[in-house]
Order: sequence, then C-alpha cells, then structure tokens
Amino acid sequence: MPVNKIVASFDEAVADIQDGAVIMVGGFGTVVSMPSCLLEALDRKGVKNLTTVSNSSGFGADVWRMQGAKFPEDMDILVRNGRIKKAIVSAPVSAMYVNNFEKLLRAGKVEIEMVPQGTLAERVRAAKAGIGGFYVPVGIGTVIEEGKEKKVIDGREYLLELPIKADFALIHAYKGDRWGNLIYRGTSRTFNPTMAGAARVTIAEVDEIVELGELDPEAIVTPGVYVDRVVARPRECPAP
Amino acid sequence: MPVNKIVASFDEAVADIQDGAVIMVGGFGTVVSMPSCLLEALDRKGVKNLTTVSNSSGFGADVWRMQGAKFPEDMDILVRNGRIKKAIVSAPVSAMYVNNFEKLLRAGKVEIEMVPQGTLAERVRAAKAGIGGFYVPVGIGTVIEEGKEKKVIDGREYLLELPIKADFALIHAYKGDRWGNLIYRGTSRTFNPTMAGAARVTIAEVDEIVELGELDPEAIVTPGVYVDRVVARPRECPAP
Amino acid sequence: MSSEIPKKERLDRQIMALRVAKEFKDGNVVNLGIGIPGLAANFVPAGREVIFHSENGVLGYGEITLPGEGDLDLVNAGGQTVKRAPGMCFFSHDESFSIVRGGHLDISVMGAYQVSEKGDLANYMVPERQVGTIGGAMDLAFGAKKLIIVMNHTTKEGDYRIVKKCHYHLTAPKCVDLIITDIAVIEVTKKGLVLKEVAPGWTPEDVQKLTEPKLIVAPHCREIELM
Amino acid sequence: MSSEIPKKERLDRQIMALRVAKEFKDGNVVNLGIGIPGLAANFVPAGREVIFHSENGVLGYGEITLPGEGDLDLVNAGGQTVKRAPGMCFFSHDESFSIVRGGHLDISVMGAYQVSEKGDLANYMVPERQVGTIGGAMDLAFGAKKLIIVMNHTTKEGDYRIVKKCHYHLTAPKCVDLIITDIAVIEVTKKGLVLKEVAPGWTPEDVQKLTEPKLIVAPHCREIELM
Repeated sequence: MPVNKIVASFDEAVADIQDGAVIMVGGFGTVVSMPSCLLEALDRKGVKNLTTVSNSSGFGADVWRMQGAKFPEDMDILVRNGRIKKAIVSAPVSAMYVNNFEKLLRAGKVEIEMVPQGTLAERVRAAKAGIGGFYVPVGIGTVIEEGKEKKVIDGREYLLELPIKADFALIHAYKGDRWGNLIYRGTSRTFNPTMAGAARVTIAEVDEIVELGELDPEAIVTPGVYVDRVVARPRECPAP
Repeated sequence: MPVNKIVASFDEAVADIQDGAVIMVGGFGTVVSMPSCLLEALDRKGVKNLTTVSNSSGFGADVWRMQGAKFPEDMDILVRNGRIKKAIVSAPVSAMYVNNFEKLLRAGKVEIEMVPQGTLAERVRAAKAGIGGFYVPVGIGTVIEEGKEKKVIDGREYLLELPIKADFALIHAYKGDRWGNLIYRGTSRTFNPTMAGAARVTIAEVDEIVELGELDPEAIVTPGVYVDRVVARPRECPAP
Repeated sequence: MSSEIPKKERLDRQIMALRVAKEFKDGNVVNLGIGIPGLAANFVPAGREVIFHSENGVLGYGEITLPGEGDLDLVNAGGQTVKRAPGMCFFSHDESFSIVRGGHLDISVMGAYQVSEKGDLANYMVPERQVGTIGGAMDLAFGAKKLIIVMNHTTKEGDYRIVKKCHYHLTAPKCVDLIITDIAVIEVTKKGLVLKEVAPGWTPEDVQKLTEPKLIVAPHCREIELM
Repeated sequence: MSSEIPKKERLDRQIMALRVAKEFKDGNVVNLGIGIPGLAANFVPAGREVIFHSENGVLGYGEITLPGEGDLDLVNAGGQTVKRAPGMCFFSHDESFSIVRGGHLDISVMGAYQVSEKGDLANYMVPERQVGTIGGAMDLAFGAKKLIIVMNHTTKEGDYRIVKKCHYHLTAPKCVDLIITDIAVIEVTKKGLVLKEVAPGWTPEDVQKLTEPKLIVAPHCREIELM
C-alpha cells in the first residue's frame, strides 16, 4: 500500500488528542506562521488541562482579522477558552498591550515556565534528536538558573537543559506530500521544522498538498520521516 | 565595500593554516563529497602535526582516478604524506582493504580518537551552536564510554560528549556566492553543512561561484554567516 | 567451537536478503548496512512502499544502479550509486543522525561478527586485524526501533557467532531484536533466543548444534518462507 | 533619583538609531531588536554592506516595507514586513539560535530598562507589570560578539537607568559592550564606564548627573558625530 499520511479533515487530524496532553505549537509571532486550523479544531474538540509548548501566547484572532488574515487563530484561542494548564513559552506577554494570557497569569489561572527562545528551540530539537540533555551558557546569573545543574566546561559556566517531550506537535508548512515531506515559506519557517518530529505524533497543516516527487529533494526542509499526518487548509475562506 | 568572501586560489585559501592546527574536513566516503583541491593545497603547503576531524581516513587518489574522478584527492593525501598527528574519525579503516591510515596506525605513527558517526556530527554541531556539551545514549556499555561522565536522565543512562573545536573547517559545496551562502548536490551534502561554522575559519571549495541572489533563499542550506572564504574549482581538469 | 557441523545446504546471500525484506512493513523507514543488508532493497514485497534511509543524508532513494551508470552525487552509505525516486530528500549529517538517534527509524539492518543471547552486538572491530570502523553502527544500534542482524550462522572455521557472551568489542549491548542467518531466524526476547524459522532441510536440533546459547524453539517454528 | 536634571535637548529616536548604525562595519552580521534598534537598519552608512539577522529565521533581508505593503511571510522579529534582497536566506529556529548562541553574530542591538556599571543588562521584565517576555534577548545577550544597548538615559520620571547594580531581573550579567543613549555614548570596560561621546550642548558633568555610577571621561571625549 502506498504510504499516505494525508488526512481528510482538521477534526480527524486532532481526534486522538486527549485532556492533559503536551502539545507543541509551531510558528513564531505572526499568525501566518501558525497552524491556525489545527488550533481551531483542537479548541472545537474541547480538550482541557493542556501543557503547551510555543514561542508566544497569542494576540487573538481579532488582531489578525484586522490585518486581513484568512486563518486568524493563534495560541490565544486555547488561552481564552481556558484549555491550558501550563505554558512552556518564550514570549508570553507583549510589551505593547495586555493579552489574554497575561490576564490568566495575573489571576493565577495558568502555570508558566518561561524559557529563553534559543534554549526552547534547542530543547525541542533535543527531544527530536535523542539528546538526553545539553549545556548552554544562556541563563547563568539570571532567574533561569534556579533549580538547574551547573557545570564548568573548558573554563566557562553552563546550565543543564533537558529535552521537552510532547505528545503532539501541531505545525504549519507551505506545501507537503503524502510522505510528509514539507517546505515552508519565508520567515514562516521558524519553530515549525524544529518541532516536526519532536513529539510522539507530528501533525502538519499545509497550504497545499502536492504529488509525491513535486517537491525539490534539495529544498525539502522537513523530511517526511518526522511527520505523521498532513492536512490541507481549505482553498476558500471558511464561513465566519 | 561589498562583502566578498571569494578568494582567488586554493593556496591563498589555506595560506594561514599552521603546523599543529585542528582541521575539520567535510564529506563522507566518496571523493565527490570532499574538498579535494583544498586538501591538495594544504598538502602542498607542507603543514605538519595536524589534528584532523573527518568521517573517514581516505581511500587514496588512485582509487578515485580509476573511477574517473576529476578531483581525486581525499584524506589519504594528508595521511600518506605524514601530515597528521591525531585523527578524530568515525570510519578510519575499510573492511575491504588496508588503507594507508591503517598502516600508520599499526606502526604507531598516528593517534586516533574513534567517534560514533552520529556523535561526531553532533559534537561538531555543538561547537557551531555554542553548546558546552550534551548527553547521548550511544556508546554506553562499549569502549566509547571509557573516561566519560555518565548520567542517568529520566531513567536512561547517557554519556557526556563535548564539542569538537577546530581552527579551520575545509568543506565542499556545489554552488556558493560572495556572502558564503552555499548549496550542495545530492548525497554530497553530508558533513559539509554540519562543519560549516563549527571552526574558527570555514573555507568552502565550490564547483561554481554564482552571483549574489542567484541561489533560492528557500533552498540555501548553509547561511553565509558560517562561511569565511569561498574558492572555486577550476572548470578544466588540472594538469596531472 | 561447535562439534559435528551438519553438512546441509545453507541459504545464499540473495535469499537471506529476501528473508530480511519480508520484515519490512508498509511505510517503514529502513536503514540498510553494507553487504547483504543492502541487497534487501531489491526484495521489497510487491505492493509495499518502504522508505530507505542512508546515513550519508538521504531518505527515499530508489534502486541501486548498475556500476558506472549512476550519479556520483547520489550514493548510499556503501558508496553505491542509487536512482532518484519521487519523495526523496537530502539532509546534513547532523540531521541524518537526529533521525537515527531520535528513534525515527523503524528498522535498521546490519551485519555482525557476534550476537549474544542477550542481544549484545559486536560488529565493528575486525577480529583478525585489531582495528575497526565504528561508522554509523553504534548510533544505528542504539537508535533504531527494531534492529535486524543478518549474517552467516557460523564463521568460516565453524565457530559460533551466536554466543553466550560476545568476546569482541561491543557495538551496543542488548540491542538486537531479530537475527536472520543462512540457516535460521531467531528472535531475541527477554526469556532468551527464540528459534522461529529454520532453513529448508534443517531441524531445530541442527541449528542448536551451531548455536552456543540454548535456543527456545517457538511453538510454531517452521521452515523459512521464501516466497 | 538624580537631582537637578539638566533641561537640555536630547537626541530623538531617529538620531539615536543613526548613531547606532555608525557602529556597523562592512560585512557585519547584525541582529536588531524591536523599537529604536530596528530603526538603525535605515541608517547604514553609505557604501557599507551589513547583513541583518532576525531570530525568526532570516539573514540578509532588505528594508522595512510600508505598513500593509509587504509579504506577511517575510517579517523581522518585530513582525514588520521587510523586503526581499539578494543573498537573503531562511532557516529554522534551532538553526537561527545556533547562529546566535554559537557566537556568529557580530553585533546585537537591543533596548534596556537598566544597565549596570559592570555591563549587567535588565531588559525583559516590565517593571511596573511584574510580567515579562524573555524571547530571544537572553540568547542574544549571551551569544553576540558585541552587545549594544540603545535607550533613553533616564526613565520618564528622571530615574537612573545606568545604575551601580540592576534591581530588575537580569537578562544577562556582564554582557553589554556599548550604551548609546539620548545624551551620551558610553563604553563598558573592565575599569568601568567610559564616557566617549556627549550629545550636542551636553557636558560630561551633565551626563554624570544623570548616571548613578561614576563615569570615566575618555581623554578624547567629544560631541556625538551624527553625519
């Protein structure tokens, strides 16, 4: 049987995500880099007590709709609907305004583990690459070092950082094929290829599904081996 | 002034490599993946007591000439001319025949640190990425664990592996531009992008130099920031 | 040294590779070592889609080409030129071993000098030469979900290769899942080595004579199915 | 609190950004933070080629576009759309921070709440809100070869921002190399803070009044060169 990782709908793609799951969500700050339709489907499913791993905590669909985004949901959909128990995150709040995550945080309704962005990326990669832990200088002399093992290597002080293991990674790519090979577009690459393969199950939301062999083998960013499911965004705007 | 990392000749590219330097050499097993002209130039320079970091220790130019290789030198040119003091290497000898490296090894004329291939790649990457050390399960219960710190993380035993820091990385790419952006061709990618940026100075031997902007930004494998010098192979066969 | 070696016909390299390939399930990502393992690529059961990984940075490559006919920039880890195939992709060495070490390979197939009853593997140090090449073998042995060893059941001199304890340098301890030899198929389990299949004409008793540790004969032990 | 604040004119954001850009040498790879640092991209001295890195995975991007005119898949870390430019390339987040942590950036420019006389940096915890965003600031502060801080010399209330000891959460200790403010340019050295330039109309004494630690006035301390 030909390998076929393509699933028909977003609801089907997230059907086995249960309450309490650890979920990685790809992308960076702007919504175009994020798996918006997967986030919507996950929210529709009504899961609770998620631990999320993401760069940011969301601005909210309204902000992105104003900018004309076709698929406007970011992490905020999980935040505002109370689906998150704990967030492992690099950029949780905004200097510019108070987002919903900050409100929950102040109200003591969500736990947070704030991680420097590069360390977050490396901890995610470590999970994918079978690395048991690694040492970085980043965080020495700051609150980040609290509770962590320190080690001097070659005269410099380092902190031990551990892999972040997750049940599901929800990512967004530009194009994908039935083997799960993926390419991205511009700066919407970010955490998406880093998270691909870092969770037990990786689900990729793509703008377009192409035939096997259409993607240039020299330009494929995520080898299909890291991807378990591929689901395409609708060509037309969904009804509001 | 426009950034220009292109140097005119192989001799110029390796002019500052001194006796006793630590040198990474990209590629895998077949000569087409290797920086053959840089190796020739380095040999011509007559350096001694090198520590080399490479996947293999070479088959020798004769083997590759028989296969019609236009640029036939591999690691063997440094081996047979006695330029290596110590080799950090994954695949030093061949099951099929006795190479020159094995002869030196048996004669006690070269030191060796044999490293599992994936650990070698990761140690090289660690140097590039500012990682002070990392834990892998690979090597537990084997000779590889000798003298290394062990640690149990999440119930599994790991070995601490350290970055390999080098003075120069000699790599081979398919095309490069004046910023040092590189693309590779097929399976000749291997250790080349891994080593790019892992040494103090990275020198890339390319089949072709192209204008800035000619390489597809989505398909560039090695960002120019990792590369210090780019030198092109001659279009015509050099005189034998 | 095993006494009284049965003089029955053994499977050849091609047939061993064919038996290896029967282990490949639809969609499996498989790394094939040099030698007999590499031949298994030619025997993928009809209708199954298997994706081959090679540690030099390629997934999804096609058949091995005839010598001299391939593109030298498209080789497997053994240096054989292979064909382009739809879905193929290339990556760096660190990424390649992120795939290996990270547990993303379904199956790794390699040769061995010795396998112990606990599944310890010794396959990198050439015994008679006291030198060796680790290459990717350790990472593969530690990382693959399932490790299949394919080898002759005994040495040329008739010595055991399936042993109580390896006396060569270990590639990895307790890593082998299945041993396919020229006379048998043996599964490594927590209870010990389970003999599941024998070559045509061979009995479990014959195989035991050429195997140092005690074999557990599977209730449904049968002749190796080759078609 | 600094007593007796001089009421002289201070540099505006654009001019501060212009002064920052004078630090960029030919071929430098530079990461610009959000705000004033980002503006520096517009003031690269004529004839110099500077390569900008943004932590969301891009090197060598072009100018910031007018709002609404850009490609949303081509943004800097602040979410502003930027132009395509020859030599640009994209990469993943782990690769992006391999560049940062690995010491491949020549210069990182960011804002701050406080900088200490030892070069300690506090710039992630919004003081009045007791929440903050670390983002890429820590990695950049630890990783860049040269860290330039650009900020107003004092708070809106007139409090010191260049202090003996930061009382906000640290982003990184001993990391700042150069401080460019709306009234001065100060280098962080092992001997202490060296005042190298003052804004037009300001004296070293004026700047000292607004600076908690004792400044060492450079022998050649001069007016900030703006053209």
